[in-house]
Amino acid sequence: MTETQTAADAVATTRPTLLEARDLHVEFSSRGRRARAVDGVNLAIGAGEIVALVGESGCGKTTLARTLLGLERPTSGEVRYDGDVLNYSSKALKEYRRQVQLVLQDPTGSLNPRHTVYEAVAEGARIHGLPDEQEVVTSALSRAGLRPPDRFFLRYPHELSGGQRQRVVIAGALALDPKVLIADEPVASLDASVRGEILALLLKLRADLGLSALVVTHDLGLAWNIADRVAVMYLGRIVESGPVEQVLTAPRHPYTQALMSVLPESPERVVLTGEPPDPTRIPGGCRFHARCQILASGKAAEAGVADHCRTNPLPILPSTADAQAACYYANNTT
Amino acid sequence: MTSVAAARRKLALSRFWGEYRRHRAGVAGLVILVAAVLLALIAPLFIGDEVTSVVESVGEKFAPPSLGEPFGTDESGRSILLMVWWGSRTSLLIGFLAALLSIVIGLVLGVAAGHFRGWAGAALMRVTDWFLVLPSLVTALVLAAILGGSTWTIIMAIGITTWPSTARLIRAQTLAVEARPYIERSKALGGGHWHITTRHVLPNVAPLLLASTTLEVASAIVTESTLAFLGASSNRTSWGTMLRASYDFGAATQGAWWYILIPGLAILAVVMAFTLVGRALEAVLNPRLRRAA
Amino acid sequence: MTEQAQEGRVTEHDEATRPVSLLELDDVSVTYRIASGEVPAVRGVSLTLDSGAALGVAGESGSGKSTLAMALLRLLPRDARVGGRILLDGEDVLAMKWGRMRAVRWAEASIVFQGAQHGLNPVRRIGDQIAEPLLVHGLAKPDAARKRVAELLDQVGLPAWRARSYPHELSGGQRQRVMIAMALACSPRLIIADEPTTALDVMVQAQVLSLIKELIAEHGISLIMISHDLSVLADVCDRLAVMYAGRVVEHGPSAEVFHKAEHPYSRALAAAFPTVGDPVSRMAPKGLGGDPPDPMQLPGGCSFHPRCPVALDECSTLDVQLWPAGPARAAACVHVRPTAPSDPEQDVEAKKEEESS
Amino acid sequence: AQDPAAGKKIVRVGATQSMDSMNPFIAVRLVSTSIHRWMYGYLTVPDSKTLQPSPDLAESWTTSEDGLTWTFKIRAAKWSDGKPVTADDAAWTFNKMMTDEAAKTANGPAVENFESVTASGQDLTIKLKSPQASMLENPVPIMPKHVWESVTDMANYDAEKYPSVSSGPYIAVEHKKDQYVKLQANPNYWRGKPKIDELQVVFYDNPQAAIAGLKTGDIDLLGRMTPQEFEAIQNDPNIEAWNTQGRRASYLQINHGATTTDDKSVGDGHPALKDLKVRQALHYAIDKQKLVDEVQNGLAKPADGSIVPPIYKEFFWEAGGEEKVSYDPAKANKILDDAGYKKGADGVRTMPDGDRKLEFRFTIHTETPIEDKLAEYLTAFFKEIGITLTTVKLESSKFTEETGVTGNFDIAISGWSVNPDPEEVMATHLCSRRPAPNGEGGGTESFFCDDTFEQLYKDQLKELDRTKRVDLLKQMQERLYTQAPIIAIYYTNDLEGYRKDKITSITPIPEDKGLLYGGSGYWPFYTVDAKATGGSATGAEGGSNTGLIAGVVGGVVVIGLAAFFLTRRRKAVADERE
Amino acid sequence: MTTPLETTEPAAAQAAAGAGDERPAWRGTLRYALAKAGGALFSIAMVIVGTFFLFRLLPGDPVRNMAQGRNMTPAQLDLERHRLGLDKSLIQQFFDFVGDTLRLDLGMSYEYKRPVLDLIGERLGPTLLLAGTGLVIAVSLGIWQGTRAGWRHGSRFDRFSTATSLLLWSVPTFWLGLLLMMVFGVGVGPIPGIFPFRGIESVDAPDGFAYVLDVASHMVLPCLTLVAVVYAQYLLVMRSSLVEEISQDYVTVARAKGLRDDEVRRRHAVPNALLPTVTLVFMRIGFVVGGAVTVETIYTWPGLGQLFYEAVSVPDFTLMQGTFMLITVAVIVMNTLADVAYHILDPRVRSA
Ligand SMILES: Nc1ncnc2c1ncn2[C@@H]1O[C@H](COP(=O)(O)OP(=O)(O)OP(=O)(O)O)[C@@H](O)[C@H]1O
Ligand SMILES: Nc1ncnc2c1ncn2[C@@H]1O[C@H](COP(=O)(O)OP(=O)(O)OP(=O)(O)O)[C@@H](O)[C@H]1O
Ligand SMILES: [Mg+2]
Ligand SMILES: [Mg+2]
Repeated sequence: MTETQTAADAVATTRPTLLEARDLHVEFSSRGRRARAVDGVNLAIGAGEIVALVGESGCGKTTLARTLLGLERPTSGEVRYDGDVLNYSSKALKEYRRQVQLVLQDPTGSLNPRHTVYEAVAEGARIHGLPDEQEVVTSALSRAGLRPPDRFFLRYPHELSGGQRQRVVIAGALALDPKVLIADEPVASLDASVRGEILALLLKLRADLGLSALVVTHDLGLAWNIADRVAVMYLGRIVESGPVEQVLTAPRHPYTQALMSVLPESPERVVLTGEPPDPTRIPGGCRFHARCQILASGKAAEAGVADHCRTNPLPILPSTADAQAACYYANNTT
Repeated sequence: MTSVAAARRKLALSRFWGEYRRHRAGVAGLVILVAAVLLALIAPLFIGDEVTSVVESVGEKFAPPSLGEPFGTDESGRSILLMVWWGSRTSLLIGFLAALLSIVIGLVLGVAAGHFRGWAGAALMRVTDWFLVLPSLVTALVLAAILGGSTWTIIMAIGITTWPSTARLIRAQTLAVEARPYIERSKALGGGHWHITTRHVLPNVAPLLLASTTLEVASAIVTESTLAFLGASSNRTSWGTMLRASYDFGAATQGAWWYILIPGLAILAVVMAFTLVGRALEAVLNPRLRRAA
Repeated sequence: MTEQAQEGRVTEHDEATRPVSLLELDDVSVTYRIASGEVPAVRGVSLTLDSGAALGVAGESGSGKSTLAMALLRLLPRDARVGGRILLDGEDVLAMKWGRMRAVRWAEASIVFQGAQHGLNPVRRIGDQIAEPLLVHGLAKPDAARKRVAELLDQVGLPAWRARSYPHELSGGQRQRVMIAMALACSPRLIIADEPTTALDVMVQAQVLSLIKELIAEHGISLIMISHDLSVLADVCDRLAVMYAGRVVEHGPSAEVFHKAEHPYSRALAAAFPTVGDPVSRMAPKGLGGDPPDPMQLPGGCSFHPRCPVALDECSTLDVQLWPAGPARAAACVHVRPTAPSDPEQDVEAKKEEESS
Repeated sequence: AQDPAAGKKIVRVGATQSMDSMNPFIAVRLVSTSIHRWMYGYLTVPDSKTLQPSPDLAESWTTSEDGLTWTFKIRAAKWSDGKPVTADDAAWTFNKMMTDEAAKTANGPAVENFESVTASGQDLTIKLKSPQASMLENPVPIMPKHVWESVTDMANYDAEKYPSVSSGPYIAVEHKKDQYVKLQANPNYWRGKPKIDELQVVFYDNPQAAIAGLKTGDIDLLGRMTPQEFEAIQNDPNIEAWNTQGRRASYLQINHGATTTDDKSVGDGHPALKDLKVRQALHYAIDKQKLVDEVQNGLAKPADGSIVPPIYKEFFWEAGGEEKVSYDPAKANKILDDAGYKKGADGVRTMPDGDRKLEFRFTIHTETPIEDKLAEYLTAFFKEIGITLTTVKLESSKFTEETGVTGNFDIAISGWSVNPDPEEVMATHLCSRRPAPNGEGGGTESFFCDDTFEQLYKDQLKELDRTKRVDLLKQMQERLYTQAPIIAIYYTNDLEGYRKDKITSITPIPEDKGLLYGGSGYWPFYTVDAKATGGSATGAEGGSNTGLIAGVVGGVVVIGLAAFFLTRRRKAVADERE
Repeated sequence: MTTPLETTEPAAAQAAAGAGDERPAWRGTLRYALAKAGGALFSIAMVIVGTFFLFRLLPGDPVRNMAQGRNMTPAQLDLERHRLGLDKSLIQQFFDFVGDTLRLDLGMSYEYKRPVLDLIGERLGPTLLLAGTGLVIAVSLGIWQGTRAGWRHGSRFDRFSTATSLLLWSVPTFWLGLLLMMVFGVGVGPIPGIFPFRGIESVDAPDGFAYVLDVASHMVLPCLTLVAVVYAQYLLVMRSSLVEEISQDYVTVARAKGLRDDEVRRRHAVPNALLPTVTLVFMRIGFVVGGAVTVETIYTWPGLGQLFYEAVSVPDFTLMQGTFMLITVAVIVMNTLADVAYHILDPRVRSA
């Protein structure tokens, strides 16, 4: 796993880990069955680092993000912040949520239609009883690129464009001076034309404030646009992770390869067969094996790992900064 | 900035009014309603309890409407006009207080049932559902019979039997609001139960609550009169007790149609007014309906 | 306005494949009347579609794409007023009798709506829903219809037993496929697909898109596909039209519009989809600032000028037209204006002369 | 339509109460006892003229010297099934009541004093525990032993067997619960078959509907009307409005110190009411005439006596001279002033030995609008003499408990419908009727316990000489009047109405301006005669109307269908519009 | 199977689901029905317990209530008390009550001296006839009008029917009943009183078809009253749920498929709109019961409502308790049935 020592790896190791998920499992019971939405995840976010978490719909990205924020209790495993295990008492959580902020997928939904921009941004400050509320709001808005801030104070969300709304949500998060921003699909519901702007804003915030961020998305282009590191998630687990340049230019896991092939610039398209995975029925062996194009094409059998793929569960990837893939075939051939 | 905020609020209000004004029936209802409430409020300036006193009544019995007695008199020669006026106080009081009681219970339980997941919410919902299917008039009648007749018992009986529909409505609305991402955001910002229910849920259910209150008042007024008819009445003159008296004293068979008609029409007018206002409010405030309308 | 029709025909001749266009939009405009005034959702759109061709319509949210699609089959609500001419096989849709209109619907042109979830009746089995148009149009007896349903499901890659399922038992992608199967039921000549993949996951999106591509290739069906994702359209369609604020601002062969857009808005759209692996876009997201236009208060001149990075002073007053921008291409931007005379009047005159010559 | 009733003489009587049971042993509602009176024979019935006991099934009777043994000779009558009526039937009836607690439900007290009842042939011998002058007023219907013998669970026996086996003028032939009872003339009746063929009692839940029914001819006779109801029929040309003196006295019950049978006081009555002077002052302050005029619409008689109404001329006692209390607020004020109840600044009097105000509660029933009115007037009257009255409304069971057992009241409304013999109503003021210490029993109307009264009661029980006994009973009334544990306010009239166009003759009881439905005994309904029902002569009810209704229903259906097809047609057009 | 599965392999699972697609749904329905039945049983249990304690709160001594002021000897009172089990402890009474209730022994009516259940049994028929007919008419009328009004909302028909129904909804039932009685029963001015207004049949009811007509004529006024007051809500619910459905995409799709306007309505919009309406109809069945109490009282209709009214006005507590319990349980059962029916009819909730 440590065959190649890349520059990105070096960068990651120089950054101290700020937020970390250790062997995280989150289960839901749905219709009498148990859905293992997050099924063993190790993930670390360093200070000032932007990590992208990508994967198809329903693979557990949002659940992971929510668990990192303490909005969901893990079934097992732990979330660590600044080296300490997350404490779920409401007081400690409140304190924790000053440091770590969440930006949700849907900016329109994230704003209470009855609250003005001012109220929306001031909400966090009010909850935490920060002094100089107006000051806080003003600076948060201008940092989020809504300038001059006071022009927006009394606007209602429906009077803003989608991009502006997303900025308001980001400003609401920035108002508390967080160390980490977890952005769940921050541009998915935005028009293509404004998406670039928001991403640029994230980059700028990292540059100006040294913010760390976990960006949850199903869009590989987004990861390419802004992330230092990328983690690819499939069915509750991270199947490949590593520096963006490495993972996205030379994907090793067949699932990542399939994801990449969907991009317009990709020469040939791998369309995965079968239904989207169901977290209530996680197959044994490699969890991807039922849809794996490598296995289906017989390449895995050639490499002699087909049986492994079908029967032996893979170990959970550790949270290192290096490129790594949870795949018998990839690990066998490279 | 506060002045701007006030201006904005004023603007929102005027926008609301602009929307509301387009519901002609709602405006008509509002006019009647305001008139009725005002009349009830100012009644003590002009008349008093004596208009319901049989001892002090001077009129002829069962006198048909005339110039002197525009709505005629009852079996004791009391003026129907004045009695209806005075009785509006009790009827409206019962209507408002019963609705208030029902709304308060419904609001608290509805919000709680919607907000708290798990067994607490489920249990609350079970209780609500249970109360919801109880035939409310029958239950109110039993309650009134058990508690004995007085204005307060009637209010209690109506309030206690009508809250579940409010609770259900509020719960549905709460669930809808709680499913909105801004609740999640608020939680992520560190907001607790109190913060979320008071800052997000309440303001969101309030408009609907307003609409449902007006409908509730309407049905409470009808229920009051029905209970009075079935024998559970307040000990004060209300429209319901007047109708009951018109029935007891055989107004119909004596041809004293005004005695039956006037209080009945008073109920009809006010209830209709509340209903129209309620529906108009609902149409303006409930985006689902607004889209449809 | 004839110049655009001519221009369309020029296109055909260039391609020199089919003599008659299947669908011809001539100066179509749609205005919604709402309480607070009128919303000009579509403003003077002229387009042609040849049979067997696939046309992509892109544009940001609210630019009038769905409105245009609905207008083609007169499915707009009663408060929408449609102007211009919509010729389907030479027959004016807007002037059709109701009976004829109903006959045309689905049998000749079917539509896959935005958001498949709601396009299916939640309480009826999907088989029945697919068969319904067949029965309604008297194209099959119930038995034959059932067979046809199985066939259609098979075409979209669903097992035949799925006919007995209810919509909620299917995933979003499957539902979208059912919608497509339904659209194919009467073997129409034209399918209008309104954002068939927007709500879907990347993987499913890829599946549905390849399905659509396959179908039009196999059956020679014409397609109008709507999306605001240029990359998706570029993948499926031969030609692209980009809409902005109710107007077509650029159209041409898809690869060219995607990669070498002339209109700054098209360019911004294309740039929003970074090329993974391309170092240029690494850590450099590109976007387009400004607010989307409010159709009730459109800016004067070129409606894009407030957001345009390359706007000139004259853009706020200029009456932009779709000016030709290369073979079979046109764009409504001052920068592609053939000559750049100071007088916009003259400009139009000049263009006309050029066209007619 | 074929009308089965055509050509028959049918009289329909309205009732605003329905039968509680067809079993006379357990039926207590007035309507039930009335119907049973029409169906069954009694030992004696009130004479139609004098109301004194006269022979019914008992042809004649004798009493032993000591008044403890009564021998009745039972008439040779026949049950409606043809079997002879014997003394054995009567003996069985009484013995059943004496031995079966359930059979006591309706008329238990009537046999309480019976030692034994035996029969031999047509002779019925009743041995009493103690003398009982009212022996001849026995309210128990004689039941056919051969039919009823087999009934074991009397409490749960509903006697719904038709035709009934009876010995009275009518036989029950049908009972639709809460709808009607049909009675047919008994051809075997010993007095002879009634003049009409059928007597039907039709029940109404809604008194207004009953009045309307009388007006539309659905029913032919309606009794027990309120003054207002009566006024509604008064001017109807087809209706004979029947307004006579009634059997009922209305009075105020005054808590003059409620006690239990062991003389311990109970309840929270106002102490001032223990003072006879206060009670008298209250009496003087009541303008009975005004109450009659305003509350009863003039359809009553102010009470200048006690609890026996004037219809019973023989027993009625009326105050006169010094004793007579007539409306005089000044006198009332004087009495109170003299007794030391001083008026305070607010005009309300206080107790002489303290500062408790004379503020009394007036307990009435819920849902009795007339009592509400009465309360208002009394409040006004008492205000004149510095006494505050507040009204307390109690639901009937609570009312009975508070005013009859727990004594938690000051003044309460009360009333009694008196039978031809006033013994029972007198008995309600005996010491023994007060509740037992454990709160049991009772049935007191006043918590009265007065030695003089007790003695008079005992005397009249033994007094077999009617005039002497009448005198004793009058003295008892006088005692009630002067001691004022109760204050009679008025005697309400009996208000009835019947259709002149249907009922051709009916004899009231007593025959001179007496009662019809409201009376005791079957006399009016035995003597009633009516026009035969024509094919479709009278009544909006029933068969006669079905044609019209069928027409209406048919019309509605046709219109509905037309509307349906019209909308169908429009639909096609509507589709073109879209 | 060579692959050890943690659960099931997706492909295989799919095939299995395909083959037995009906089964899980069917089983789901059964499970749902059982759960609902359980809930209903729980509700009924709550009714029984609630009733017991509610009626113990009543003022006065039940035995004395029975005596109704008649003079009863202490021995008689004791006997009665013993007969009613009132001499036992409250706990004992409670268990007796529950036991009796479960054995369908609702006690003896004070007033009628007969088992409450018998009395209820006698009254059930007329109530079912009246309330049932009224409900059927109200529901069909309401749904028909609501459909028409909703399909073209804003039309004159819509405004007219909404206004009338709101007007009727605002009228107290008893008032309307009295007015109708006065106008069509007794007759006012030129209007003859043609309809009977007392009871379920004439005293001298004819036989055969004429009897049916006779009963029908007796039903006209009570039914009219009941329908007038009740149908409004069905209309409004149907209307708004149809309006809701109309804006759904599948309606547009149906139009796009070339369906005629009335086909779209009949085959798509109305059936879908009916589902919520029907549940609401049943949810609000208690409303009909309330209406029945009033209507039956006014028209002396020998039904449960009248019995209940009588029980309340006497008051006859066992009877009141029994009818209250029965009415409530009936409403709960109806609701449960409606829930289950809804579940079966609506595939969306079926598998949820
Ligand atoms: N509260 C919950 N109860 C039951 N199941 C849940 C819950 N939340 C999530 N799940 C399930 O867990 C799985 C992962 O959900 P999650 O929302 O984390 O996915 P995601 O990767 O964010 O998907 P998307 O891209 O669609 O947002 C899904 O199958 C979902 O159905
Ligand atoms: N029924 C309607 N009444 C009034 N205005 C409408 C109506 N439907 C659409 N509009 C307006 O018309 C404009 C065009 O809407 P349309 O739905 O055609 O956009 P679109 O390009 O399909 O957008 P999206 O990508 O979000 O689907 C928008 O401004 C919209 O607000
Ligand atoms: Mg997500
Ligand atoms: Mg669209």
